[in-house]
Amino acid sequence: MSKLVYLIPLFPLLGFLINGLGRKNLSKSMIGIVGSGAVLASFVVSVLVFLDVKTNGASVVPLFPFIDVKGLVIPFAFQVDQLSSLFLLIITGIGFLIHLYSTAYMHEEENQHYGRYFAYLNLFVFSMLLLILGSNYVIMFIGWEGVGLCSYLLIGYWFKNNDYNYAAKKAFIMNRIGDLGFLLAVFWLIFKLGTATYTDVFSAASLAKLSAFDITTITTLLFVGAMGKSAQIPLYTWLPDAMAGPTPVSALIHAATMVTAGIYMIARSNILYTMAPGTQTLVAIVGLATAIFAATIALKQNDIKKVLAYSTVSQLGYMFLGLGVGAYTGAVFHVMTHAFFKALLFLGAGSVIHAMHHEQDIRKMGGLKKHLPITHITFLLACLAIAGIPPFSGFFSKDEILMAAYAKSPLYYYVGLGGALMTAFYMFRLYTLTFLGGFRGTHDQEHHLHESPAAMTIPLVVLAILSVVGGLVGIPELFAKDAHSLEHFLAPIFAGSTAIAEHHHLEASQEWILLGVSTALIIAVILYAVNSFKKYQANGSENSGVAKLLENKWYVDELYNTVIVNPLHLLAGFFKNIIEKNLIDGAVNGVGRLVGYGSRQLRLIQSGQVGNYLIIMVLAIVVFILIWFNDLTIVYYLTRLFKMA
Amino acid sequence: MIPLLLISIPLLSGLAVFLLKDSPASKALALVSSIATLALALVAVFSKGILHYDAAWLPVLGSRFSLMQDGMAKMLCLLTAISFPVVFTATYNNSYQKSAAFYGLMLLTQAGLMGVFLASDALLFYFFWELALIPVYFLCSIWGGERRIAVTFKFFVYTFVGSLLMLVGLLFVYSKTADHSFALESFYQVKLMAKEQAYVFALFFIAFAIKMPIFPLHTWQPDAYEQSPTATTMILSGVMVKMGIYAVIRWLVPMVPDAVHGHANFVIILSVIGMIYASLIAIRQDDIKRLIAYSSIAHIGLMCAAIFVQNRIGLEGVMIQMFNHGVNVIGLWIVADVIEQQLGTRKMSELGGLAQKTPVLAILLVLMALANVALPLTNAFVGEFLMFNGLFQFNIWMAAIAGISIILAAVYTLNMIQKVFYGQVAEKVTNAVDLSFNTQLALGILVIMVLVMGLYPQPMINLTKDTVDAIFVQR
Amino acid sequence: MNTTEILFFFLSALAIFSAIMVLISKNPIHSVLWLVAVFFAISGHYILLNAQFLAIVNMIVYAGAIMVLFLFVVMLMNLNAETEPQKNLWMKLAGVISGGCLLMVLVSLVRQATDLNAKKAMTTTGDIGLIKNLGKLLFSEYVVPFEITSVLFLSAMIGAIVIGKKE
Amino acid sequence: MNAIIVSALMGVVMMLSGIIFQNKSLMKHLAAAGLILLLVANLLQSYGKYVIQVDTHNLLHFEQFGIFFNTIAIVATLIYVLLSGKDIENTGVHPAEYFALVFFVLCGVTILTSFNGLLMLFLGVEIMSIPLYILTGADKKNLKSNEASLKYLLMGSFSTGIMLMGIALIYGGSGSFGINPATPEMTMGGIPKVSFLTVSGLILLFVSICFKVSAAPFHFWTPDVYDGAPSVFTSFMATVVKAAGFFAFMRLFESQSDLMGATWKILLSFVIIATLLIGNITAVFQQSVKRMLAYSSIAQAGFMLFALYAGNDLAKEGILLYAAAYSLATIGVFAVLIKMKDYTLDGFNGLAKTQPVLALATTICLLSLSGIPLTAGFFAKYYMLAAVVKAGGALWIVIVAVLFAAVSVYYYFRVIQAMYFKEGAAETSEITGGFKIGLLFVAGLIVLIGLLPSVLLNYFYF
Amino acid sequence: MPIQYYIYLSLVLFSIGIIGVLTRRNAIIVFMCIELMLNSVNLLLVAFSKMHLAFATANDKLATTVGTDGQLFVFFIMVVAAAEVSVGLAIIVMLYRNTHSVDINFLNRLKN
Repeated sequence: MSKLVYLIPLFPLLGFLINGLGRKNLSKSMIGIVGSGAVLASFVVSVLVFLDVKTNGASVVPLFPFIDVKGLVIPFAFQVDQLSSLFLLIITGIGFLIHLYSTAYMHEEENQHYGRYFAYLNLFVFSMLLLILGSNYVIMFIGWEGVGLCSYLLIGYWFKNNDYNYAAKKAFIMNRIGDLGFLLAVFWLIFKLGTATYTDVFSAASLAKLSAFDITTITTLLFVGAMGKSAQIPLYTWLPDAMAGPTPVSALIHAATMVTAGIYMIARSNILYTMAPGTQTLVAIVGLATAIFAATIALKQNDIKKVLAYSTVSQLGYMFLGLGVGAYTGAVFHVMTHAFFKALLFLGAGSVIHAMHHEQDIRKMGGLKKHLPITHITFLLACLAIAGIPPFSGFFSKDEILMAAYAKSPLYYYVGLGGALMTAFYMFRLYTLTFLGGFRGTHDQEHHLHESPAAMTIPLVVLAILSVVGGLVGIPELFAKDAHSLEHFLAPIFAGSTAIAEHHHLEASQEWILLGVSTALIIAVILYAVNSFKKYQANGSENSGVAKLLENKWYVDELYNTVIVNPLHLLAGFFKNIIEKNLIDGAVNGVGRLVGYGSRQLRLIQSGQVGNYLIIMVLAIVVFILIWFNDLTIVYYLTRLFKMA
Repeated sequence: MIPLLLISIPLLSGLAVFLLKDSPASKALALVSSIATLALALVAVFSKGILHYDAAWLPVLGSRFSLMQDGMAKMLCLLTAISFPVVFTATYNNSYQKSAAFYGLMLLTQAGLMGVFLASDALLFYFFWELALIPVYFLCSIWGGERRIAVTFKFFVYTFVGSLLMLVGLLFVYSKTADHSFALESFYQVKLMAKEQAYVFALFFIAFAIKMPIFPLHTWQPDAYEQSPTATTMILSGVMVKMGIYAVIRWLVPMVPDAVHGHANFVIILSVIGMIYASLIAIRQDDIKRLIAYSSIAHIGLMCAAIFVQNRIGLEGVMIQMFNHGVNVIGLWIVADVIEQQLGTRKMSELGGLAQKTPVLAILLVLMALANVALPLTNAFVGEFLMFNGLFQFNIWMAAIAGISIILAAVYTLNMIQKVFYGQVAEKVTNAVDLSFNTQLALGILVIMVLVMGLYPQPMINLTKDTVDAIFVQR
Repeated sequence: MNTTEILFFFLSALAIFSAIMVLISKNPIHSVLWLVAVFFAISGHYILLNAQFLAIVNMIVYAGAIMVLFLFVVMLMNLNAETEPQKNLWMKLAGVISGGCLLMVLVSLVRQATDLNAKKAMTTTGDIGLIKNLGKLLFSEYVVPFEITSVLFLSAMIGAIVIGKKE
Repeated sequence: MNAIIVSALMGVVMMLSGIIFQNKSLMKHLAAAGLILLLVANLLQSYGKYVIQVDTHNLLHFEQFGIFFNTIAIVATLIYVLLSGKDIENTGVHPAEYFALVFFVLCGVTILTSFNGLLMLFLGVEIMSIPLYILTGADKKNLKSNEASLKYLLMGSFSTGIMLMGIALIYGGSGSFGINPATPEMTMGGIPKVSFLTVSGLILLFVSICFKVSAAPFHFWTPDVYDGAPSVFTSFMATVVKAAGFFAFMRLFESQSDLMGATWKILLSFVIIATLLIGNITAVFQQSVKRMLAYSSIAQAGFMLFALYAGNDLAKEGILLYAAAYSLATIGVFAVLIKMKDYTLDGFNGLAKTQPVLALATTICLLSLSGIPLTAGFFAKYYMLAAVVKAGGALWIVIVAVLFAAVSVYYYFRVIQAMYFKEGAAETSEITGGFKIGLLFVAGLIVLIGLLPSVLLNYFYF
Repeated sequence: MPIQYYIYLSLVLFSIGIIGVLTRRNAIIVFMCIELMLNSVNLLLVAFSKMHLAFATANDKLATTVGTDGQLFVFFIMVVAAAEVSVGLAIIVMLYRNTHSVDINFLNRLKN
């Protein structure tokens, strides 16, 4: 079955080609069927592959040699193992739901743009699958850049709006900055080991060749790549801006694909990270910082999608925290559960936006509970999941990370818990402002409020179910022995790390206390949030102080502009207008001008006077004779000069 | 025999085209001839081993009319052979005054280029080097833009200075050969002292650096690209700049290995500076043609650096990239030409929203642009990946700094796409119509090459393997 | 000091003095006449060196024919002292200085040529300058250049016709 | 010897024919026939056939090399007469005499290719120069022509004076008028010891020949005379005559250079650089094409001096090739220039439209002059550079030379630019079909030599 | 006579000729000065010829024709000078006819 793995990316690729080339000729329903069908087909194959892996274990499926030069062989091959098959399921599964959802959500678009949309979407899935399936870092990089491209295309999908274009560009460029780090890491690996294939790199013989410095640098550089792709500080600002794209795209980017690439990559390279405790600490700190930082911003955002975006950044921070403290399974677990509830949240938000006729400001919503019942229920479930209320999925995964963090250092835990509380707060602020209370929008909007069509609600329901029960694949040891089936499933991937890493185990009682306290705190925060925003009325008052700082996202974009973008722009202008024009080209033209000037001056020697000509001749004769017999010191030095040259 | 035909077909048909006064016929003949050359180039690519042709030429001077077509030459001949029909097709609707002369000169240029890539005799090489230049001089000066005369002249003198210095170098090496011969082998076998190598290196490298061009000898290029008729610009930047790179690999590296080794740092630093510098300038360009020109400088800088890292991976990358850069940049020029022909402006600030009017053009351009930024699965990725790899193995910091150009490339390329194609429809764009069939065909061929080469570059790697082997065996 | 030496110095002084007078005479006719004087002095030297043939030829051809030609031309043009405006003083100075430099350099060279110290020009004796000896050589070994000079005269003749003829 | 005799006789014939025939246009054909006769006579000599057996008493020395140069000079003159013969006829009222003078000049040229002593050198130079003074002043009504003629005469005579002083000093130092004054006779203990007199004489001789070939800083007459002389004669002066000067130069100095040591090279490199500098740089700003060509001929002289600098076999071959290439191209350009109504650069504007054939031929000639490959001029320059490189040790002067060659492109290409890229209606006098064919023949020859110099080079090795 | 005397004399005359050429404006006088230069050369040649004769006879009594070539050279110089003068004067006369001046400083139509 694993042999058929190439079908998984092939279907979306075909979908891309069909929709891309036939976007003018195919009908909308046809486009929808092709687009979604392709991903569904991939999903089916993924399931088969998953089952195959579960019984038969990992394998590598070679396709063709990609680059084969002396000293460097990079095959185009697919890595089929527990980790990739799990991600395959998440991507194709959630991807399919999002495709399905999109068929309805994007129905207002013109035919050709509709086709273009689905083509991009399929390409996105294709790239992500390539990223996951690649059996070496280069193929991973192909997908890595591919998702960057697709995000660019999708964020800028409505290309008439230049703000969206800027957002798209920003996403691509920020990703590229990270990509450079990734690339350098790959170069380093190739330099040291002559290969980039996982099985070779992670083999004991190879690892022995790497010095501690090599590993630290490689992992740090890889992490830079992950920062870009998974929106960690300092490369996170593109992600909230990426909301410019259609909402299902946001779901796809934030939930199933792209942003999880960084997690996947580090999980894939877990052995390297385990061997580089310095980098691990860095990862943990950056992750934690991002988690807190993004959460603070989310507190004061009013755009429904922005809140979710910062929430994603924050959640990604948790995942990195997990990776940083060695809880690889926990991080992957959180990727999975996060995929469920974040997709659900975005799709729910999309449903709301759809109903509100593209109104995204939550201050102008409220009381949508009765108009959008299905959306409301599923959204609430997602909120509970993300907030970490047991027994929803988020609880298990987040708990696993936090516990591991506590084991490493209680400080991690406390800060992480603070973030979790904020998460609970802003999610329920969002929920309350959107669904509870009275409607604050226009009458016109209120009149048109309606529940979304089935194509949109079915994915919501499916995702809601997954959000609720998804956590059950990773029930901690605390509750039941050997109930953490995910950990067992993934064990071969992380076997190397487990062997090296030092293990901190918490006492069961300690764990219980932590769980109890955190759950209680979260519930308290939720109640507080619901209470304080239930009666919310928009008052035009400006925020001030910290609130304003938060509302403006800590002015990070402005900071980047001042510190990096503008100086670069000025430097470029300096190069273009001063160095290039005056210095370099000026020198070249100067030679020409010098010749012209010399010509005008030299011409004057030709005075037309025979007497002058002859005087010069006679003097030249004198000089010649002097040179010859070099009687004079001057002549001697002149001669020396000539000889030297 | 094939190498000889590769030169003589364009040469003879070029002369024949001159004699035709009738414009459609000359155009058609040029196209047919170029396609015939392409077929021949393909035959060469698929034939095994190194192809030779040898005839007496100047026995007195120790120079023979000898041609040699190894993998690198096959590849570059293929590039030359592909680019001409593509250019002719893409510009088929452009009407030129005195079209017979135009197409005649174009074909002569092709003959010169083929000769440069095939010659295995130094004097012959120099001959073709100039033969490729002179038709271009006339092409640019007669059919170019407003400032064509001054700009083309600058270009000509610049490169001419270079080639004269090269001539001095050739003569010097020639005077040191054991058998007083201009043959490639004799040049390879010549033993020079360290100081002599340094002289020879300087003389040759200046010539090649001007041709490539390498910072800071590049200022002829943006002007020349801007002012030339686009068909010529395509050849100039698609194929002609490869002459410099080719020449370094073919002549300089094996001839004066010690000097190459000794100057590697210097050249690489220059190249890397040039990459960043050109990329930054490209960011600030408003003129599409100049933007592409500077982008090309940046790319060439990488290729030059990758030659001088002197490792296998880097060189393989250069090989692939020579071909792929040609394909990509020709594609970009075709788009620039379409825009200029249709809308009468090249200023990005006057454009916008073209994607709404000309979706096909937009898609093809985006693909070309992505290839320009070396996105994986486009052809440029493979080459750049290998070249950066090579550079990295030479010096980590160089690679890291050069890597910034990857980011900058994304910045200016996306800027261009955004300003030209996205946003609201600009005033000048309102009447734009989508691509004509011939342009679509030309661009389509290029795009297919971009993707195929991006996904499956191995045949190209295998093709040029023998050249790389030869260079590293001689070490 | 013997007669030869006295004659030598006398003729030399005459030649140099006359030459300077050629230079500084304002009236072209005077210049011509002074030049004739130089030629006579030089002819005197030839006689001193026992080069009788050349002495005669010099007097007949140079002083006689050529200088008369000059005199004719000068008189034909009716040139006198006033017709030649003064040259720029600086230019004159420059001319004198550069000419003087050349003289100095050459003289200093000759002074350094120690191999000349022992050498003397044979005066009054030695009969190679006699017309018999010269003629023998001219019409045997040097017949080719002798004939070839006819080309020179032909072209000079044509020149005089082409250039001098009034149209 | 054949060539000397026949050319002198042909001069007389032309002179007399002016009296006998009244038909002006006949002269050109007669002259052409005479030149062919001369050519045949010259070639016969190379096979050992003589018109008259003359014992030159070792004053002249004939060798294949010189005879070959004669051939080049005669062919160049033939082409010149065929292309510009009509213009010679139209210059003044004495066409027969002009042709006669041309033959006399050729007589001087042939002497210069075979002299074996300073006497014949002197006579050759004078026989070559005096007719030129006359030809320069041939356009009697034209004040410029008059002025040029007088300037040429005065400066030419002055340089003759210098040359004679040089010869006298050499004679004083070496006791002979032989071609090798600084002979190893003077050697003392293995070290060549040359008398001060000989050396200073050689310097003066060097200077005077530099004057004849217009090497800086003795070039001053060149622009003025070339500019003032009737264009047809400028063409002749700048090509055949100048090349002959170089040939004499080579003959005289090739064997001396070793004896004269390193200082000789310094002096020569000084002259070369000055010549290249003044010729190339000054030409850049000229508005008159004729004057530009005058300066460019100085620049070309700078390149030809390399042959002297190198002083090896390659240089000898090179000077022949250079003479041929340079003469052909210059004669071609001048032939077109004479036909132009306006000698300034602007006068050439748009010539490609009105007279495409002329423009094409001119372009090829100009490309050859600038030394672009595929033209004869390339190989000419190539040989010069190769000779110096082969001689070794002077790469810097070669580099300077090529940089100046790049400058030369500037002014040559200005003419091309004017013809092809600028708008205008260049006016020419009437162009006959024969003229065009002749011009194309010249262009074809240039390209042929440029492609296969072997056709010419093989003769060096017979 | 010591040969140096003759050399100095010739050089002085030669230089006077040169100075004359450089300083005078009248074309005829300039031309005359050139003749002066030629004559000084003639004198020098004759002196040298006698010097070589003296040297040769001192060593070998039979070599009595040594130095003849020097005097013959003088003869040829005179021949050439005569031809040159005829042409030169013709040119000067022609110029005088056209411009009514023989001032070489006015010869500046051709310059730069």
